[in-house]
Amino acid sequence: MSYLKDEPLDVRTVAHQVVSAERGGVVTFLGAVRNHHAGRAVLRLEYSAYGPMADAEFSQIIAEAESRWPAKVAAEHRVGTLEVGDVAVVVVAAAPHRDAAFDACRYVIEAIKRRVPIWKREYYVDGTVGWVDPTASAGVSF
Amino acid sequence: MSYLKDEPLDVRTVAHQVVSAERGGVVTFLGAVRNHHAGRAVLRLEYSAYGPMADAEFSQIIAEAESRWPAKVAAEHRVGTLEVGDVAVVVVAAAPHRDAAFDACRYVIEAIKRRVPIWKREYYVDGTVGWVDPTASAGVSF
Amino acid sequence: MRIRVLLFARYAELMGQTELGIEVDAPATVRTVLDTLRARAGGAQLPPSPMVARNQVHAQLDTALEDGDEVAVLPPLAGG
Amino acid sequence: MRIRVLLFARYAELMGQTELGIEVDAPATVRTVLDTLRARAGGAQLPPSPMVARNQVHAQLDTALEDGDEVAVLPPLAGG
Repeated sequence: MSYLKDEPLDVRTVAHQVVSAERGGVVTFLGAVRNHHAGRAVLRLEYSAYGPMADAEFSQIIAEAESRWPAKVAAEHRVGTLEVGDVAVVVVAAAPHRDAAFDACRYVIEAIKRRVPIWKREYYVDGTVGWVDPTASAGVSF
Repeated sequence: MSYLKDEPLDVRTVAHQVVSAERGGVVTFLGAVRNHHAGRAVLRLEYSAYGPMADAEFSQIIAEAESRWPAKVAAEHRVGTLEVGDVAVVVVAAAPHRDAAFDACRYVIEAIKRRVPIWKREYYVDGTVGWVDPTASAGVSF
Repeated sequence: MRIRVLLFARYAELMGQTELGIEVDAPATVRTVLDTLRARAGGAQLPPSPMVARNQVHAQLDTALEDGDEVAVLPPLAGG
Repeated sequence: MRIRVLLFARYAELMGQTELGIEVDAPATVRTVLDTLRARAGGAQLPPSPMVARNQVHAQLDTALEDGDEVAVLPPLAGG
């Protein structure tokens, strides 16, 4: 089983991994492809990953969240070609109380962005193509 | 249109009110009926509300969140009889960036709990019935 | 002046009704209404400072009332 | 000793390959591998301190290597 999927993500499938009658508070983060980035109109994009390391990091991040809060967390990230509006990432945290669910969900999405080896190539409406680079002032490298 | 529904809530219907191609970050809070409360096994429960005031508060709370963060928020609360596992409340916040979506979603669910006139009667497996009272040390008043 | 009083949940149970009309002398506040309710059957069990609303907006015990106002006495909220 | 080097995304583009095997003298660190890459075609454009991983775990430039290790050079992450 991998946290990386090359087909459309289904929030309910992810949620079913963690929701239970004991865990009444469920917080979901869903990241979808926006139609603009770095001042350009986005046509579509491609996510690629260093698969085995990405899975190891996902697993580690979720274990960290579950040890820090009384919560269960599930997550999936899309790879391959995505269109505007497609869901790129889903994180679901379920806990008996909402504070733990919010905190665990936020911890996991922040850690995914910081630690999981995934890259995004954007294809713009003007025909240009760029690598998304959160460390660059322009937000993208060509 | 009311924020109160006497039939099962559908997260996707709520989400569709706020998700768009400009708002790529979507945070959802979903509160489901737990199987235990105040040390008792819960069989089912009944939510009742002061309808017109509840709708006015919902509307006000969402307006506050949308003025404070660049986010769009939608919410629904179930009334009537619910079984364990049924969804009692859904809040969806969508924003161009995840921070605003998380903050707006959390603001709205906290404000709902503090300000919206809704009451919860719990029917326990042992045959007792109680009014949920977050201000009481036992969590319930009989 | 005439005030429409709404009771909910546990307070409706205590007083055996969900709605009643009462007459109070002007000037009146929410506290005047609560004192009137406390003299009715079951009203003694209302807490000293319940949450209240005037015309569907959260109010205080010393919120002034006008003829025709609606005062709701709200048990501890348990939504969400 | 032999090190398997993985390149991704923009760095794979710069160097025209996604994977290569290189020989370095012991003792070696991640920095040794990067210096070797910089001498290859396209390698001069690698940044001074890229994010790196050793055997699929985040590492530092001075992380020591062993024969048979896998070193990945990671462009700025953009998941989520």
